[in-house]
Amino acid sequence: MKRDLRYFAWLRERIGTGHESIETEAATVADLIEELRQRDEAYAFAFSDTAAIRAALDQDLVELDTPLGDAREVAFFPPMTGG
Amino acid sequence: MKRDLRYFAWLRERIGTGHESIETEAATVADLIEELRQRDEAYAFAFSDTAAIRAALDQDLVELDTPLGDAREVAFFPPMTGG
Amino acid sequence: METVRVQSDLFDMGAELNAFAAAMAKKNAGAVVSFSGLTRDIATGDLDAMEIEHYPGMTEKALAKIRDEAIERFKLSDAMILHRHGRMEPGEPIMMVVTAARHRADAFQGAEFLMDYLKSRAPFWKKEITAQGAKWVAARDEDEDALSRW
Amino acid sequence: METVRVQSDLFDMGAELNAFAAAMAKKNAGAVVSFSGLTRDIATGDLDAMEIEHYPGMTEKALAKIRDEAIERFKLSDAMILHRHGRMEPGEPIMMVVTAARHRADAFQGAEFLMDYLKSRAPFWKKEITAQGAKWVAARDEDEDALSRW
Repeated sequence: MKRDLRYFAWLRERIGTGHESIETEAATVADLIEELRQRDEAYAFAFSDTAAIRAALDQDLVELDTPLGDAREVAFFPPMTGG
Repeated sequence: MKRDLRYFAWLRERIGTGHESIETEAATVADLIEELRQRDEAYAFAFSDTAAIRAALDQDLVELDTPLGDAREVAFFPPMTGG
Repeated sequence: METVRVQSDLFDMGAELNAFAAAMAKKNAGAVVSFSGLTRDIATGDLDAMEIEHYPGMTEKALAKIRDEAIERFKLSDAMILHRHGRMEPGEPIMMVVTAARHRADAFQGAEFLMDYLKSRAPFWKKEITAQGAKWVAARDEDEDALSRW
Repeated sequence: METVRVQSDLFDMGAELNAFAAAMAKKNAGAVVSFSGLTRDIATGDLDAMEIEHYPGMTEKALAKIRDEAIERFKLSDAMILHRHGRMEPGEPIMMVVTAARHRADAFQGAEFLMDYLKSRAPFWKKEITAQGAKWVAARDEDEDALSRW
């Protein structure tokens, strides 16, 4: 299935882009992280510590074990530091 | 001993003045209240419910059993409602 | 900037906040909390005005003491208390406290502490003026109880 | 008045507070609490600037949700959230929340709740720019822990 991926903050910097569209069969957010990690060193580095990764499906924050379902936009980013 | 008495809010209104100087031998704030209460109906009414009376000696809030000591200014008022 | 002020004049909350925050930025305090109390129609729904009596001399002393204690307890970079007396119209600001600290929890706690003490320990008395006459505002038990947490 | 705003432009804290309070007086809300966060030199003592990245779309959605929840939980008369993104200089305001309620405890709690959620649940990321280079600000465990009290 086609998904739009978004990366923010140091995840974006490590991966080298803030946006890409991919075809994936991953079932959950965690599966997708594992798939991305296999791609190359930049992704492996970006996703090396999953405790430091937050994810959103169609702009709603979710746990990493959440099924991707029919989410069109999957976003990855570090813990938020607003305020 | 000579003391300057100050009254505020409804205590002032019930007594009919905000300030008076008196000679008193009262030892504590409570003794002074009792002495004032004996004076006339207005004072008796003003000081009828001591749970609703707060006092300050020389502008510091004190409990009613506090000795008057050498305080020059004794103030009586209802519970405060600032803020 | 005077950090404890008792006045009858109307004041500009926004200008006070800005002046305080400008000084705080220089002190490296990133968190600024303000509380403003507005005259509202507490009891009857037809408030014409609020009158606040205070005890000149003791008021300033009590506020300065409360401020000093808040600064020490909550490691505040600074704190300001401004309280009016006299007559005020519905909707007008009655009083304001502003605190600043490095961390937001301290700034919030400092402001709450100031408010709790100011409510029950500073010599101000509110009177509501309505079409039915004038009535002293009764102290609320909750306000006295609020002090026990500190 | 927009009650959730995400913008890069500098804003005037005092003007925001005054506009909010003016509307609240009409709603009979006597207690107004504001929190302002100022850019400060958190880590190194030589901050040149702060840059804030955010997730357009999700940010507005997250803030609106947090605001709705605060209003319901603390019976707020209203609440406003304003947060900047982009580059800001030391001493400039980064963000502001303002709450209003009939009672001060609700206004304070509402503002603290908004801040706790905003810190860890709204998609903003701070980067400090110093002479030594740029560094992403790390999330603090205390900020995550702060959520557990609600």
